[in-house]
Amino acid sequence: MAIIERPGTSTTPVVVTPQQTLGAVKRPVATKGWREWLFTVDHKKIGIMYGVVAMVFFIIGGVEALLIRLQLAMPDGQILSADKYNQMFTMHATTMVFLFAMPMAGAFANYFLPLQIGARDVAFPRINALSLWLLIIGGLVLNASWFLGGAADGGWFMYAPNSGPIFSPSHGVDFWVIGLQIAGVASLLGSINLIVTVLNMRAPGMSLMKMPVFTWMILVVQFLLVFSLPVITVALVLLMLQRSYGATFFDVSQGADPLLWQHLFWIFGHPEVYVLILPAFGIISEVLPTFARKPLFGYPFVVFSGASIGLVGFGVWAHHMFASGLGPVSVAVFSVATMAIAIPTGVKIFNWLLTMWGGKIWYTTAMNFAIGLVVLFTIGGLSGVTHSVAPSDTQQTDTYYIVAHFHYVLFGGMVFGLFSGFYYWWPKVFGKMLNEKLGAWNFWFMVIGMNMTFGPMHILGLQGQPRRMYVWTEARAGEGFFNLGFWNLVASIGSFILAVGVLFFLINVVITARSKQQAPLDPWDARTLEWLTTSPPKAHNFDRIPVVHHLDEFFHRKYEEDTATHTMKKVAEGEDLVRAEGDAADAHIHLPSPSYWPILLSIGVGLLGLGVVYGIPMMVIGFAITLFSAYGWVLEPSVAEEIDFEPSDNDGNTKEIAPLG
Amino acid sequence: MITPGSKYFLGLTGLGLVSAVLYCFLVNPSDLGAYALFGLFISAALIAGFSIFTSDGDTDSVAEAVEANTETTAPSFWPIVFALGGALTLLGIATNEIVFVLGLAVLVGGAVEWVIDDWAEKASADTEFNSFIRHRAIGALDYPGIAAVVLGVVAFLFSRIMLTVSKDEASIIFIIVSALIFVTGFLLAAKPALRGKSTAIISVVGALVLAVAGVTSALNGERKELVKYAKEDPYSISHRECGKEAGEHYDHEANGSVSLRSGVIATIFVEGGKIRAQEVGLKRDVQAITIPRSNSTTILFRNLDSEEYRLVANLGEAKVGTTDVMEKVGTCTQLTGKNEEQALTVTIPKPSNPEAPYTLTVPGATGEIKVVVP
Amino acid sequence: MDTVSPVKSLTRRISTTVAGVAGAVVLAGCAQNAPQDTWKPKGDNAQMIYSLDKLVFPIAGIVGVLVSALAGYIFVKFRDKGQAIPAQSHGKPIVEIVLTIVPALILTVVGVFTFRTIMDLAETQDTEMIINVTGQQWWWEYDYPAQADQGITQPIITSGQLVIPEDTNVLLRETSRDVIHSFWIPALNGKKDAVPGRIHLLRMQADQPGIYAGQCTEFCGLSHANMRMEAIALSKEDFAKWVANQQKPYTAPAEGTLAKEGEGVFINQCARCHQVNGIKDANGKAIISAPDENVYSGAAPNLTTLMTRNTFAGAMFDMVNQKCRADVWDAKSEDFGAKYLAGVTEDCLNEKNLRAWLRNAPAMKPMYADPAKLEKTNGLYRGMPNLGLTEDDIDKLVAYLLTLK
Amino acid sequence: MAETATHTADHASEHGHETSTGLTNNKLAMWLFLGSECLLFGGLISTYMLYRGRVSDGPHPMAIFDIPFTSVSSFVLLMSSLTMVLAVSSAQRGDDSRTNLWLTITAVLGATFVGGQVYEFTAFIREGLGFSTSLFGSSFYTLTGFHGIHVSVGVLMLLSTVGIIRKNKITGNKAEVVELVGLYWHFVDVVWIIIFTLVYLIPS
Repeated sequence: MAIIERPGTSTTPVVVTPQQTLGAVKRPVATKGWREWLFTVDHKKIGIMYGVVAMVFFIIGGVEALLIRLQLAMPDGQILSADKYNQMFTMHATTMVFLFAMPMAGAFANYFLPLQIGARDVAFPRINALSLWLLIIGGLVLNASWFLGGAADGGWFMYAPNSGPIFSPSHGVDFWVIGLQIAGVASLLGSINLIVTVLNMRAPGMSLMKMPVFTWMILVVQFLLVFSLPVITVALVLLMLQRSYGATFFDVSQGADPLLWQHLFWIFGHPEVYVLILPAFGIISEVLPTFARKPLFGYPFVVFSGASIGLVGFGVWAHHMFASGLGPVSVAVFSVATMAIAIPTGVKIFNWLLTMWGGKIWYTTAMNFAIGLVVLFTIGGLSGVTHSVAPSDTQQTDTYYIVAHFHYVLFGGMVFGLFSGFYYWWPKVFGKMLNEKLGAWNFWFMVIGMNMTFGPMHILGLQGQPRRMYVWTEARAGEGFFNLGFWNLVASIGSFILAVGVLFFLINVVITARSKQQAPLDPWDARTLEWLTTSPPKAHNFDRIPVVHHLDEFFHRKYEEDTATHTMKKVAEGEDLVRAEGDAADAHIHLPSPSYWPILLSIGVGLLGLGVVYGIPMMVIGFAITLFSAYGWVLEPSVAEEIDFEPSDNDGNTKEIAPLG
Repeated sequence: MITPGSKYFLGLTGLGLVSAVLYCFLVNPSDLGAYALFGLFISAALIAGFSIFTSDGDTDSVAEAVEANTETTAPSFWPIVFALGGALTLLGIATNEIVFVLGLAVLVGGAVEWVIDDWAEKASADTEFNSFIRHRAIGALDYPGIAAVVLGVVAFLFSRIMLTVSKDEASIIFIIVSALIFVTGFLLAAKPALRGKSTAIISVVGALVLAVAGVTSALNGERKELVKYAKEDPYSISHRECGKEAGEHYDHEANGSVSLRSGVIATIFVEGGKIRAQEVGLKRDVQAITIPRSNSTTILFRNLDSEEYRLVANLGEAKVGTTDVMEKVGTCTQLTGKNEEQALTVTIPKPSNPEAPYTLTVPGATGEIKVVVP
Repeated sequence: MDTVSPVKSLTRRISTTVAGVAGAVVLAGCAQNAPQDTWKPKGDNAQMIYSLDKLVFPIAGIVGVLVSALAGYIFVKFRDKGQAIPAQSHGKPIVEIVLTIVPALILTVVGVFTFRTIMDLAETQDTEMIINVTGQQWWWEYDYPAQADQGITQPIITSGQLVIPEDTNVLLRETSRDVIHSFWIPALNGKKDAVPGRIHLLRMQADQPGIYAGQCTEFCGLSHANMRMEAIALSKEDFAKWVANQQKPYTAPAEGTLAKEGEGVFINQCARCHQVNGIKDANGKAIISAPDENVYSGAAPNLTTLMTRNTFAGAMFDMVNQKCRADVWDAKSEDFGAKYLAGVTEDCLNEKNLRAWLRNAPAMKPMYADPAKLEKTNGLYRGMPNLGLTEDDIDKLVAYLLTLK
Repeated sequence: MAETATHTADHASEHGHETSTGLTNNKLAMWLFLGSECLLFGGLISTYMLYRGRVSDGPHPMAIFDIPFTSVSSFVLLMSSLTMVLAVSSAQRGDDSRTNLWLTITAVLGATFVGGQVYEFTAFIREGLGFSTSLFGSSFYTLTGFHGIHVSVGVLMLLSTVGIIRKNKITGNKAEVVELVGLYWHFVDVVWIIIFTLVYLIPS
């Protein structure tokens, strides 16, 4: 237990003299170097690690995308073989969805959710660390397949029976199944953790309807995950049993129905779409009000539309299967239900626009990305409406029109939202502002690149170019303005412009990291609780747990309404408020010590999974490590034994594993 | 720095590696033994790394402590377990794989416990402290280990008993055993005085009875009909009886409805003792149905009469095994009652011969439907 | 920090984007473009879908333009001009309710039309002809059950090109032998998956004779991109001719010709998998191919009338050369039937590709044909293996194949 | 030394003040986990219901099910829920020795249930229903096997809890730990009742 004694309080720090070398299992206490990160249970460090991991996978997935576009730039592309291309698009989607989008949203959720609700950590810090490490192990297993006989080649939707042992003979799909199961467990644990945190650990006075919208959207997402992940787990288990243990679930000669996989996959897969987009909605619902200097228009409507998107999202999965041969009645029902989901989504768009209406809009990079989301998502949403019409969808599905649609929604929507979050919260996390000039370059290259890449895909799709084809042929390209050759080339060029945009961001990160200039404590005149602490926040987040009276508590501590003019006037500076908190700090703040078990347990689970491919002995070893860690975990003392602490520093104060404020 | 504790594991690591490599060269690199030895090597290396990594205290004091304690070594029964494991492993190599794996597990388990015990005993002068760190190092494995053994033993022995006795007796034994457990629970809960010694006695007696009964049953073998079933496999396709009468096994508990409707290419009806056919997508009766070659195709059989019928597919003749004897090839549904349906799934790899086409017939009903495979 | 204030360029960019997309969407309807253009219906079913598109796309476009215009207006009008921070109003429920009801009403209208079209496209009562369509990695097989009223007295089996009579309601009964494929001729109807173990029905109807391109659109493994199809619509008389030609008995090549030698090569090498109906061995015994013993999915294209088709290898390659291909594809609908029924003549033959295919098929089209890698299927191929034919054999085979029409 | 621990790490951050919902974090998390488990079993049960009639080879469900036997084993599992309730109530009274007694009894009943399942599986395999025999076989073994694993994990949890309580090593609120194990156990029982009804009792 790190017992943080504030300087100036009368308690003398206990000086601990190590007496013995101890055995294998004790709670780690290191506060420096790599151990600090490997064994940490601090939600902020975990959040940052989520972000780094997700960014690495974003780059990997991006390179895969560029290879795909290179292959398709010209007819009969020769860059990739059919086999490699199939692996490439499978892994591009899998990586982007499971290893970039979800973890990056997880990064924001982990870092800001406790800060936004005025908590000192998440409900289960060690489980939080476990989620991270399981995700990393899952990602490694997934990508290890590149070097171990080829990656999965069945598309991210992995339709049976094409994913069966006969039709996909390499181990790629096995690694995919195992990796996703591990990543799934990670997400499940993470979502339970975050739900408990939000429901149980809000600061006094923060009722559900006073929570920031980002927290709300994350809460909805976690509920979606809790109830959709088990379904994909079932599908993955069935596939695993079929591939590795001779089960017959998708064996048509035994009378199996391949549509079972599709139903299971999309019952998960459709809520998953909202899992991807809602965090971005949450982010811009923080960014837009901040830079428009107005609260979110229709807060309850935004919250409830988010919740109803989540709920209805469970009832529209079969719109991915309009061409799969469902009966006309089911098709009609799902078609209409899908149209219905456009309504709450539309409500959100209007609310964002009306938030800005009558505001005082300050165009920063964060704001630009948020606005970019609103516009680009609208385009993606409208093309979505065109294929909620089931008969039209039978012409559009599995063509580039669909690719265009979901990249507008996911890149124009989700990725722009996340980038908005980067620029908005960077000063909070690292205490330094990202460079706004480079930010502008970053933004414009991404906007232009994104529209150049995905805009032409609308044309390609309506001109009949199917997706997932490793080559397209001149013979089917047509001529004139809409010929496939020209627009494929444009899309490929656009993808490189897009990549340059992302490169600007990475350069910006490096430059910012090297810069010595510290960010002000309240650079954006922000509205929510996470700004009511130092940047970066202390290990214990808040010196004093805030008491909440308003939605947008921080803003209302700074501003009061001038009753005469109905405008707001500033009554306090954000920086002063933060300092005042420090002066009134609580004494005796308890934080959990780091732990070895999360990472060790993850390694055990990883080996256990690989045992499916490499045989029972490895499974036994994995199982033993898992069991060992699980029990070590349960029996772990909540406090590091006094004798476990490192020899005292010069100041004789060894227990302060959290830096003082 | 390398601590005394980790030295043991480093030693074990080396031993594991050497024996694994030897095993690969001398025996077989791809079988279980190699995996197990590599597993030993990896786990030992892991623990060694772990203990080096975490033992970051003052080595001098440890050295002193080790010196101070070299004489006070408590008796340990792990070496015996270790030896038992070794014996089992050897036995396993000679006899069968399960014994070998079991032996290896005991060997590794015993070795780890022994090494940790030994190491813990020498850790310091304070015996209480030593037992504490022993628990910290290995205690985590004790509970699940014991629990798993209890679960495994109970479940295995219990199931052996029931496999030996007859079907009805199995239920009765189950009732008796669970009732006994239940009653014991209530007795002990109600009379605290009975706890302590008598609990131990009950547990020991219970365990003994289970063990004796279980082992005896396992040696006795399974009950007759199970053995017979296993030998005969009455469900194999060649055992199907496709006549008018009910077969012994095949028609037992037939299904009355079909869930494969989406895969049906044609429906065969029996109505008024006659059969007729309809192709999916065409609303009139046909005399022949056409199905693609080599494709598993489902034909629905619907009986509209009150008598029970079955649909039989006659798929020509084929040589039996490698002999020259020709045998009729075919398959059939189970007997189907009035207004019930059954699906018949056939895969026909060869095109039909126009002179002797494949047919669908219903024993007891008139008419036949040709099956054309282009 | 420096404030980026790119309001003008932002609005410009957005309006260009929106206009670009909307323009593209509108213009795509009136251009002579790719053969798989989804907005060029050539039959009743595709027309029904297109009519829906003509309702939905303008609605989406108008909504998109309105929203973008509103957004652009807001971005300019309410930018930070130094005004005071506005009152913290949390919105007006009445606005919210209106903004919920209006889209709901629009979507209700769309929903009603959608519902009707779905039901119309699922109709099977008016079927005049059925065809079994079977997908296999990576080609399509079409077999026509005997239907006397359509002039088909004997079942017909073909592949690569689906031939249908014009103005006839044809019902395809789709299934698959291995994985899920999807049958899609954009000019005639939307796509429908061919799922193994299931029979899916898809209506087809073509207004006039012509050739309509399509493509497998459900990812089906290695050579998914190369699994194409073409639908041929013929006038009723031409269709009757086509049927008659398909059903005529096999005539072996004359003794002593190169083609006769080719028949021998075919019997030795190809007849293991590829059926030619009526072909007989030296003893006069009919040869029944056994693809089920060599190919995992159990079938290979029937080659009885190979040279009546314009494509081979799952419609990946043209059987005819560039010039003859253009001749057929660009033919007016009244001339089309005659040109198509001419089949592949020696002058038109795309010899280069056909020879390359016979020489080493797996090099031409990615397939699972390497015997070393067929562990999971017990040595059964998925696709055509390299037969190791000599150039001599290939000469003979080409001569023989040219007689199959 | 380990006894110096006064509360678990996971409690640390909210130690000393009430949670917003009034439920402890652990209990809320357990409920969420069980909610998620419902869908897991939902998926497996759906798979079984879809496939139970699809027997291309091997015995049909109704031909091999031994309903009387399975009824007995279901009843045993149901009774173990009762003993679990007794364990929880003893734990809440702070009666360690009765808690341990009832936990042990629950675990042994659970173990006999698992034994019954091992017997049933063995008998079915002998009677010609292998894992790969038919869709019915695959989906039956997967569904009931998944449940069996859940019961086995439960037994391990119960026995470990006994061990930890005996050694007095428990960290946190003892009664709550027992209650959490109990929640899990009841869930597993309820799922079995559903499986028993749908799989065994309703004829396909």
